[in-house]
Amino acid sequence: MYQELILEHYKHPQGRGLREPYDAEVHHVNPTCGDEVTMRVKLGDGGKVLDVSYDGQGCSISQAAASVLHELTTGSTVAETLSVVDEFTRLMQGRGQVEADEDVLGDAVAFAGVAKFPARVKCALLAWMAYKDALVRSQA
Amino acid sequence: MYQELILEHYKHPQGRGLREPYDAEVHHVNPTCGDEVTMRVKLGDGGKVLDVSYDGQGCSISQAAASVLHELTTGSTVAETLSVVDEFTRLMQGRGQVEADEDVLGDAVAFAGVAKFPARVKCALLAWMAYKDALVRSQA
Amino acid sequence: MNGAAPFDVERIRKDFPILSRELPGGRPLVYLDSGNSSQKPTQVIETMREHLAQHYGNVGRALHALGSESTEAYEGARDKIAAFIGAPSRDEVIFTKNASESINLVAYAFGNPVNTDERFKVGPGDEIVISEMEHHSNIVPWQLLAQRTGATLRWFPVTDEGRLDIDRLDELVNERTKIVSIVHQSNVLGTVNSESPILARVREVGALMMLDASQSVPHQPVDVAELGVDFVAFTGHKMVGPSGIGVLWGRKELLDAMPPFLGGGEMIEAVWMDHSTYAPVPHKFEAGTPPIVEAVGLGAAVDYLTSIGMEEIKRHEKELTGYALEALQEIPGLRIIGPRTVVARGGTVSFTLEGIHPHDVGQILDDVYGIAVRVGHHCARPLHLRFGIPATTRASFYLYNTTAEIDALVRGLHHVQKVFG
Amino acid sequence: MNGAAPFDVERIRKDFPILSRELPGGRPLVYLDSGNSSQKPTQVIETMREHLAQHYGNVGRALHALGSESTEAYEGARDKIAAFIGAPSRDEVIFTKNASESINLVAYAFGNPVNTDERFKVGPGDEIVISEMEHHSNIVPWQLLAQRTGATLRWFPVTDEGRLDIDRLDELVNERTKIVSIVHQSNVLGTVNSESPILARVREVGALMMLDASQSVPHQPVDVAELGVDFVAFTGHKMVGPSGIGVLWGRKELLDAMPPFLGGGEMIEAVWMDHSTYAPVPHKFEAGTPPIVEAVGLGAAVDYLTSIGMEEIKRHEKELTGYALEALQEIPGLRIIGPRTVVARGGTVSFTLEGIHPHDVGQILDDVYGIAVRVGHHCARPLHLRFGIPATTRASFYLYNTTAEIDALVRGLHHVQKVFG
Ligand SMILES: Cc1ncc(COP(=O)(O)O)c(C=O)c1O
Ligand SMILES: Cc1ncc(COP(=O)(O)O)c(C=O)c1O
Repeated sequence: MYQELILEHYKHPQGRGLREPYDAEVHHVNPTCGDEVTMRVKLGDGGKVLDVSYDGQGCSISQAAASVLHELTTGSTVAETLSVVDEFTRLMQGRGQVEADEDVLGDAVAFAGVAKFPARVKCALLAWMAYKDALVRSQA
Repeated sequence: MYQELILEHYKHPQGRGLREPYDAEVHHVNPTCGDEVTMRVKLGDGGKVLDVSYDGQGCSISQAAASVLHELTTGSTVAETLSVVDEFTRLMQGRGQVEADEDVLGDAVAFAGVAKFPARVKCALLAWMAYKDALVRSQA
Repeated sequence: MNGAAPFDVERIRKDFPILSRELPGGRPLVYLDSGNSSQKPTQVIETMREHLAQHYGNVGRALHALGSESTEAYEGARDKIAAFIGAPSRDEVIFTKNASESINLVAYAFGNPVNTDERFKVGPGDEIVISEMEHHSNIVPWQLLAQRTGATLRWFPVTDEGRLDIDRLDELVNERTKIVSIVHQSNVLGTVNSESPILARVREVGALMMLDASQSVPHQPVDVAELGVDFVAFTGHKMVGPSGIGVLWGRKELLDAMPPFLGGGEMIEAVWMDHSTYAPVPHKFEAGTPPIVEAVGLGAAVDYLTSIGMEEIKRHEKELTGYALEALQEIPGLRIIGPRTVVARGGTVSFTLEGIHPHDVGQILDDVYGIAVRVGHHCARPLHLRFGIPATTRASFYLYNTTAEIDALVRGLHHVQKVFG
Repeated sequence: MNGAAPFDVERIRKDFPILSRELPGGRPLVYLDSGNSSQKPTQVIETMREHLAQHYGNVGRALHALGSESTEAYEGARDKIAAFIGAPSRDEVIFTKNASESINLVAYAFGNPVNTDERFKVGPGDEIVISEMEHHSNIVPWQLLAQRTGATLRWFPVTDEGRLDIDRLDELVNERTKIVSIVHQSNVLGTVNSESPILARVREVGALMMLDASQSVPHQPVDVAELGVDFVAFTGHKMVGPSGIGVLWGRKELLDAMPPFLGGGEMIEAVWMDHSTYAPVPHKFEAGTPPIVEAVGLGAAVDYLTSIGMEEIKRHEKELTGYALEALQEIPGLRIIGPRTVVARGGTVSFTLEGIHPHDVGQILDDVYGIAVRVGHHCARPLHLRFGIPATTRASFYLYNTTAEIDALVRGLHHVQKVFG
């Protein structure tokens, strides 16, 4: 489960830190294990995701997920990132039975092993749920 | 458990029926199985038990016990009958591990087999507990 | 059903080790007390043994291999039970310790001052409706609720034939009614109640409805969605499952609206010293370490019943019941308490023998022939009061019983009459 | 003790089949999560299997041979447990489904409008006292009680060393206090609390006192009469017994004075439609079919523990704890949460590793070495908030653990630090 890529992102998080400007900020907590993430989203013309900035604390899975998410979303369109969110969620909730679509997920495919550990799925999803929430609020 | 003697007393109860005169009357019920007994005691001089009369309904064990009790107590002294009550109670609560004292118990020894059936012990004791209660009230 | 092998009672009996046991004194066992509690097949016993010996860990809390194996087995059992009763969602299946706890859980949801949902508010003037044929477990929780809150407890009477008397339905269930809780199949009479006329009235007045399905889920296909009621309770030990496990099914929307019952580990979302938030259902109602191995055993029980087929089981029991009703009615002085035909009734036959107390009947059947029946009021004392009798003898059948066992019962009863003749 | 063979951990390990199991990937199992739930010896597993396969019947209600065998085994288990905890009377031992139910049972006895006993009356102005080191199961039931009745919940703080801070005892426990409920041994810190100073104050003000002994009864001799408190709760699955069974011990006089909790079969004396009378304790609090086979299994567990000797078990765990405390404190960045010496503490050691989240610690220990520890807040979130940490890693020891397993843990932790280094 601790893929090299996950550890890399955990030790060297990409795009970490909360930045200005932003359209919406959300704070999500996983009450059972205390993992937290604060996330800001800045959208541009044509549904472009200009920046996803974040801060948080928690286990390597939850923190690396936020870093990977930053990489996969920044610079894409909202529509594109939503299909990544959907595919990632499907993978995570598949109890290890679901085949990951590498084309859609890119680096996030490294989390496939997490799906076999129901207790850790929430960690992997924390940042992604926060992102989805932030998108909704940005567009509201 | 269904000794001939028990069946005999059940089919041909001795001294059944409520009689006058009496010093005390009690009504005891076994709520779990609905067995009932009404019992009257008449005492005489020198602690003599002049009459024990009763009526009731229930299983053969509870009804035969009342009949045997009538025989064993009528004509004895209160003190003598109390030692029978004690011995009978000890036998019944002994979970089948207690040796019965035939000299004290007389015919009541036929109930020894009941002690192995916790659910039936209450049936066998019903009349005896009623008798003890009636004695207390007679002397009060 | 399920493309299973044809129903073969002799093959089924081999699955239940206790049935080939000898009782002290060399008596064979004739087990006619499944309405009280059923026996367990090797498939259930071995699943439990195997889980205890090789996979046990606490559920929910542990990340490690054993914890995951146990959690998967426990939550997998929930999936199986949800499928077995046609629950629209697995989250509607709550594990309790028995049917009694399931009913109490619902009763305690009412009249809790903390809860503001109108449907669960109960006070003086409000009414709770049960029936005269209920098991104590579907009477006492409602009595306690009435006592705590000042509400009024009312009940459907029972006809001489042992059917629910719903003549005064519209008066009994009215605008003041908060909940109606009725047994699905009586554990004394065998009567199977039709919930639909009552449910229609319950919906009219905006009340809730619960079914005590402790005696139906083990013996016939039960689909909670089809039933349409709000809560259904049943218990593991009567359906070839272990002791120590019961089930409450409830509509998710209602379970969500109910206050927690037992507080503790596993039922929380977050805890501070001065307040807590609660986990979503079903976990909100499963405080503390649940009956893990028992749930796993119940899952195996449901697999076993499904492999035989609930329709097949029902058919087999109907045959036995018809056979028994006929044979028993030929015994002079025997009076059946409950329906005398197989229509809308299950395989539970209670009766009295003139002049002989049920305790004596049961004792002699057991002592002499190893026939296990239940005697007494079967936790339904008010029903016995209704019929003016302190007790009955009850024979109850299950998938593993045979007509030969009913023959043995009949012979036994003749002997009882001879002893007391 | 008991003239038993000298304590031989290798021999004991052979009694627990799961300990020689291989985990997927060929990992051996290193089970250091007994504080969460303990493993079961063959003696317990086989007793349960045998009962299910050869002796099962419902208890209390049945007169027949199987019913008597089951009843004797079930009530015999009560005798064993009463003896194990030094209960003055067997009737003071109530079987529940887990420790959480035991605590809820007592909490629900308070503030019940039906009950007129002064000691159980609770309303606004009254106080309930717990502590900051409680398991959620000894927090939430009291929060729910406070919410239902308007009473105030208060608590003892915890010192930096992980000890109960009773400096303000006289103020915290006062004339308004109705009950004090405290953990006997903390499931996070390992701290063993001395109940006597608190109990003395409780008696002064006329309140009641409960001990949550879920973590002490499995690990040391506990004598309820000696403790002198009013209620003691514990749970079967942590003491080599099955899931689905817990115990409440209470003083008979108090149990008699308490209102019933769950209503149903077996807890009654007589039932009419409009009211009931109740059975004497313990049955008053055991509604419905109890966890029969689970009680029998717990009886076997108690026999097993007694055959080893509770003093011996305590001594062995103390050795392990001393060994672990020393070894763990040599790991750089490791901080023990709780007492750092073996004085007045049990074999539960919780810690943090600087810069590494416990979830990662636990996962790698399990994935790579098959070491089962627990990570998270261990159902004691307020205690973790007190120490300003979201979670800890917890190793907990039992009679079957070895110093070699602690060595494996230490090696594993070094590896974890390398992965995240
Ligand atoms: C201290 C303490 N109290 C109470 C409990 C609750 O026990 P159970 O989960 O069996 O209800 C536990 C264990 O989980 C515990 O460690
Ligand atoms: C109709 C009915 N309801 C409820 C119950 C209670 O089930 P349990 O004893 O498992 O709580 C029973 C069985 O005893 C029953 O037959």
